[in-house]
Amino acid sequence: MSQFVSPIGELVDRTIDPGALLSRVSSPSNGALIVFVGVVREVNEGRDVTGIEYSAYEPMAARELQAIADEAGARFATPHVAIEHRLGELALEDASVGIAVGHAHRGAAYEASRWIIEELKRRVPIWKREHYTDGTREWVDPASRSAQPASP
Amino acid sequence: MSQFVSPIGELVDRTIDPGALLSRVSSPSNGALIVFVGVVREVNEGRDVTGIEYSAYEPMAARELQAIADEAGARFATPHVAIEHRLGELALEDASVGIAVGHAHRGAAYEASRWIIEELKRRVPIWKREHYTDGTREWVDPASRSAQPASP
Amino acid sequence: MSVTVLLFASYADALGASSLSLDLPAGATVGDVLAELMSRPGADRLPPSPLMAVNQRYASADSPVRSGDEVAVIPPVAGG
Amino acid sequence: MSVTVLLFASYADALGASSLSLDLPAGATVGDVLAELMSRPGADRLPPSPLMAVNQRYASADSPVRSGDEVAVIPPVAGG
Repeated sequence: MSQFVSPIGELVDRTIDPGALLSRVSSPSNGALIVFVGVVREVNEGRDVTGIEYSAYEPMAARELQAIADEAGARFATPHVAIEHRLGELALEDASVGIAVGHAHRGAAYEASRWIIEELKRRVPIWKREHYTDGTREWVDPASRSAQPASP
Repeated sequence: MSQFVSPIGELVDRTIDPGALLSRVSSPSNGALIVFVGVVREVNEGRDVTGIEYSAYEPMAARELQAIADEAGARFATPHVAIEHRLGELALEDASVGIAVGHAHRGAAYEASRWIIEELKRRVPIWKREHYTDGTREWVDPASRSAQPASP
Repeated sequence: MSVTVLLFASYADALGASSLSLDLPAGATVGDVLAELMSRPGADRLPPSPLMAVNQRYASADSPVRSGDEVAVIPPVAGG
Repeated sequence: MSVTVLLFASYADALGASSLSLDLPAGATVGDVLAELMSRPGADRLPPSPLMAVNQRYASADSPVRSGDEVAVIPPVAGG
């Protein structure tokens, strides 16, 4: 591995490969690697979903993803952070987001992974429009939804 | 995906493939997939490690791994649990354990993943002997170690 | 002075545009941009205080805007 | 009656064996197996109350053992 690893957060318009993300956070100094993958579900809030269209304020979203990666690296003391968020048309079971963290210890790895997805959902300007089996489409506002946590 | 998925926990004597574990917990019903990988670190408790030899009370360890997978499935309400623990001689950066969980929601996926690794470390009869750069070997007793969490 | 206002997702649908150019007096703030925007047809479908960004950073209503700034109105984010 | 005792890792090293056959009176318990084991050379390197299993399930000291049972002495586990 390079000595000069640094956290990476970016937008992609291709398939997210969890194995490739993992290899970006592997290091002989790490005892724990975690990959989180957010996936398009067939049912959300009781409606049958056929796909999701993700869009973003691209330059700001890219900047925020990189900032979250950097902040996670500093907060949890590891350079081994890799985040990818996909944009465009996604089908069922496609990965919309992949988050890989490598850390010496598992506790910090879990905390960093969870912190990253919550920050991403809180502040990265990405939007999704769900497509339903009845042919309709709707922009998703997570805050307007029921107490049940939104996917993923 | 098969309709008849059930949790799996097993011992293996080959490389653990995180991507293959992930594919075993993918399902259109899951919005979140998590893979945890425990890896052999180059330094543990301040000593330079060159490799680790894992052994087990095999039939009991296999039974406990399956029991943990089943209990996690029941406790967190998902059949999508896959655990592999490797035995034998492992080199630096080799994966000793892989835990994949798929769930509709991310909160439960993180909780299940963390619960599984803690249970595994608490009760599965597996032992490890570290090999050090000075040529010595030592059985590891996590309880006798410092407050710093043991790897991974 | 002139600023570019960017609209996204449901807000772009509401106002029928993803980008607008607004003329504002010198010394205008993010709040002034929003007030101007709220007079447009369709703006009644926006909340009274949406998230705003200036030059790709979140900004509060009292933040100043300068000529040439890129001001974005950010719908509820839904990444992940 | 006869039971098989399995030893692992550092405990097998301490007692110089990974498997022993012990003869015990009928009605013996896991604690009796352990007491018998503790009289062997090298057993001073075991803790006074190690984890025990009978037929691949964790068992307390007062659990009964039967002829042919597989009794295991479990060193501190270190999986993961």
